[in-house]
Amino acid sequence: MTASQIIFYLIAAFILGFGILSMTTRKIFRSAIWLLFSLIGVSGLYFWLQVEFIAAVQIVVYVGGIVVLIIFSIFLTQQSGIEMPKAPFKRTIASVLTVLFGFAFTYLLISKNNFQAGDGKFNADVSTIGTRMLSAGEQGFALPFEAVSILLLAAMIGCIVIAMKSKPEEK
Amino acid sequence: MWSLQNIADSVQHWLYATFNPTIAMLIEFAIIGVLAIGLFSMLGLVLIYMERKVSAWMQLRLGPNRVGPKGVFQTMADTLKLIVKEGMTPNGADKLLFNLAPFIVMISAMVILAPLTFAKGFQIWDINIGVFFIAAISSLSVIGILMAGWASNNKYSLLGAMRSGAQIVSYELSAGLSILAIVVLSGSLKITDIIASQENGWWIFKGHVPVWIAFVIFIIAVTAETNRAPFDLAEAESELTAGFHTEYSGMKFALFFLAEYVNIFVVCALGAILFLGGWMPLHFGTGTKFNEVMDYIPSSVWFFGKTFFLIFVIMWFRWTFPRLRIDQLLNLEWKYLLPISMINLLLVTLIAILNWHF
Amino acid sequence: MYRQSEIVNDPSKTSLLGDEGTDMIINVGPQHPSTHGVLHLVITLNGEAVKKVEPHLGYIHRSIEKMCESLTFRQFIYVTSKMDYLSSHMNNHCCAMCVEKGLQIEIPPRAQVIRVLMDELTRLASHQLWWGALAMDVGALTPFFLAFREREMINDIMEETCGTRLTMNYMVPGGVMADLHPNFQKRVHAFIDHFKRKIDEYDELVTDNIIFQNRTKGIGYISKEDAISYGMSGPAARGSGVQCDIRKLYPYEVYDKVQFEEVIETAGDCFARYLVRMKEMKQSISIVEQLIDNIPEGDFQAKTKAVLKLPKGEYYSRVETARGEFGVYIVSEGGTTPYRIKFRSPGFSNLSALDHMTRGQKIGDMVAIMGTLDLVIPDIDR
Amino acid sequence: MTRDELKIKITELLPLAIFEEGGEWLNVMIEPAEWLPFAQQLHDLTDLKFDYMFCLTCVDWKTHLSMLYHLTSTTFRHTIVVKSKLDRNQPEIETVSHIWRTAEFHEREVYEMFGVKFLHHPDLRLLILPEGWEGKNPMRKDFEDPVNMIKL
Repeated sequence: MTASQIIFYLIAAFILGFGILSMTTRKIFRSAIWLLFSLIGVSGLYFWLQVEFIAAVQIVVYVGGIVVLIIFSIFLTQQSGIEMPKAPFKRTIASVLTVLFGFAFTYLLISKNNFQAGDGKFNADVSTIGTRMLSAGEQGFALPFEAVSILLLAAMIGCIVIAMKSKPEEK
Repeated sequence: MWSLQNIADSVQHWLYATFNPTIAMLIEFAIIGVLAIGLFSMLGLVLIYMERKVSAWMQLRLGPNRVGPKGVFQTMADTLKLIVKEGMTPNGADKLLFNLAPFIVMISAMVILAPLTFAKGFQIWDINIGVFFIAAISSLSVIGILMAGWASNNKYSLLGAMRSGAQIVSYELSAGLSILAIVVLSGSLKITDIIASQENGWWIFKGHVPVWIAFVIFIIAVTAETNRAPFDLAEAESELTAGFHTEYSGMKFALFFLAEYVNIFVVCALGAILFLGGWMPLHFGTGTKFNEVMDYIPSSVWFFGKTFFLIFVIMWFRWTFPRLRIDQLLNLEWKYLLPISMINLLLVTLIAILNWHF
Repeated sequence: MYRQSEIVNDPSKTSLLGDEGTDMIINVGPQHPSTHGVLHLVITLNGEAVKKVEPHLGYIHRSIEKMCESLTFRQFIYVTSKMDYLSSHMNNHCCAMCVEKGLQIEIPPRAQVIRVLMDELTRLASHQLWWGALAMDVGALTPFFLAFREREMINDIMEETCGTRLTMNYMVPGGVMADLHPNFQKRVHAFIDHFKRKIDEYDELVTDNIIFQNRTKGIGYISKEDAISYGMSGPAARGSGVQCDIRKLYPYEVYDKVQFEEVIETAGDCFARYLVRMKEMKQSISIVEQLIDNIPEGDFQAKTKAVLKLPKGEYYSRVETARGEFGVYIVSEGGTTPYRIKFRSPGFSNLSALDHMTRGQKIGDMVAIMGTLDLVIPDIDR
Repeated sequence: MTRDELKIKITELLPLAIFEEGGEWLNVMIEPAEWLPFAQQLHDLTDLKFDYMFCLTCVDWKTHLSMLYHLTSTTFRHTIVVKSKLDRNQPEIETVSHIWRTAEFHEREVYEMFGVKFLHHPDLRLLILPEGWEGKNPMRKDFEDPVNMIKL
């Protein structure tokens, strides 16, 4: 096993380990923190693949944005410090079975299809990503980009509508 | 000429000539680690001493003057005190997260040092997304603060953490946008490229009005991002006693304290790199005698000089202004700084496209 | 000293959004940097907004009223310096006046002028400390030291003439304890010249600061009617437009002979209260200027008996301290000690309005409001 | 209003009121039961307008307690002192904290120091004394506490 393989397995173990922790812990705040570590592990994977931009985006979006949002919503709801009740035995069995099925399914897919390992070189310059994102031609992502932005706009309007204080009804 | 770059290069040459590449690389890592930690502690000592002397000077006091000449060893004595002090963990705290939090804050502060250029060609990791890397990692420290606030099982801490979270997340936007202004002008995220683009003049001179605006917004935003007065709402000692680190003592408190100062150093270094040309000496025109004299000053002196000037400015804020209130703080960001920096970014883009800068 | 029932456990089990029953309750004090002493406030929060403030007093309650019942009419005056330690002269003054009222002593003109001079200097010192402390409450740390620079000069003047710097105990029934120090006039002149230059610096640094104005304007509003109903007095009430300066309404000593204005602002917010005190400093300076060169010659103390016996009856006298109306109510049975003494302290009434002023404001505003109320805890607890 | 005018006016309101001579201000002695309506009138009547209560206290006369209310008017600047005798064993009087808000704190202080029970007070609890002092009234003349010495 080469050093880079060892690093890969270490990172993978890190991600999965914290993923399992975040599922099994009974304190909701800790769960969010373990999720955070898991996401950091994913960005570590990107760094290991030498796609630094994606790695940094992973940190900015997931760690700086989404996990902070999750933590905030935990703070704002009640009783973030209480230990949640232990999951009933039936549910544990069901989730274990689901996980096993998921593994089996993934393994099946991988073994059935003949995936080829890449040569590890991709061209992921910031400028290339930028150009692709806005080009409408070959290998351009302008349409998905616009579609996503419309989705975000809709979400934003939804947020504003929810947050807006309803005016007292006039009598 | 004798410079940091030469030393680093010769050490590397010697290492790779003597050992096989893997061992040489590991030794290099070790050296870098030791240097980074050394720099870290030096920064802590120097900046805390500087803060005390600056505040004393502004407040008609003498500041520390007993330990060592002019009190220069005062910080050392304080560090010693903090090390031997018992690290208390309050009853009912989430012990694991409580103890983990200072390290997260500390490590994220440490990692940001990687892409900084301390002198000409003297840098740990010339990553090709340099400034973006800094912006990304610095968003990690907020998690540490939120963790510390929640795990302390103290309401002051929780409020401080909430404030700090809201503050850092929102001010990251305008800090990021003002960084982008320079990125647009220099056309690269890489820190060496950004410094190289300022060879014929710093951006603060070359870029005129929009860069000044970006610079002012940057300074305001990073002051807020590092939780410094007048944006020190996370600690706000007259309201929340000490905010998120109320319950911390001993070395864990010292780590927070140190991380705060290192963060100040990092953001000021970033400001110096983006706007004041990093290690580039001050030049006027081309080929004048003045430029030659300036070139004699070592590049590390230029870098640290600019950085410490910005640090002084940020300290000056702290000892002059009253603190904002949390809603005013968020108003300032969302209603003023963010729109201004967005429009400014458009302006800068226009200037970059039309080549209106010098 | 904690009352068990007030400790609300485990913040993580309460909600920041403040649903009924799970409000976040925090204890500010008894040791807290912004209460300036051992005041204990139990605050109910809804996020950052204050829902309710409940003061709990008594952490330095020494039952001075009960103590005074066993002290003679000469002795009890000195205990009162320890109540509002920042305006100890005025407290002493009020007690001395009350005893003089009972004994019907006319005090010599020199003593009257000295008393007024001392009162005004104390007021200046007190307002300076308040200015620095308020700036510190809203987060500016430097003004505190600047204020101390000027306050130190007053303390030096006091030290020279009265012997101590904070609790002077200079007033006695019938006049003052000792004559002025020969350096007094020179030092006061030097102080006035210095302070007149520095008060502009105060304005530059704090009053005109946009952050400070944003932090105080429109914050902690209390209407004139409410201020009266809450029994507020002093600069805190004058910020709401209440005419309540005892020096103007019921002049004592030589206050009817000097020219000064009662500073009144009508905005009723923190900034108005701030401006009142800032302008009051200028008025105090002008009073001191008018008197300092016109101190009449003569005795500094009227002749009194060694043992004072107040005739049977009830006596009430009041003065304007730096914080407001201070009153002393003495019931005498004709003996050498008072039968009952009640001190009407300005801080106690001003504090009772805190809840009213703070509701709905942010927790940071509460600190600014407490700062502009200028609470001195021993004055409240007595 | 001068002292005599006040006297006439108050006699109109309360024919049974007793006036105490001497003292700086007009002293009115009333029965505790009369206090609440009288206080409301003092505060509301347009020619009296006693809107500022600058002192509220109690004196222990060993045989009885007497409540004292110092009232003044910020418009007319006349002052009046209202006194009311209370039974020492069961002192009770109506609260005026809704008329003069400052009375709320002052009444709480009198409650813990003298044990006067203010009826219908919104929040009659200990203000200054710590928990466990309910029922002990340190400002009464016969209070003895060898542990916490408060006599000099």
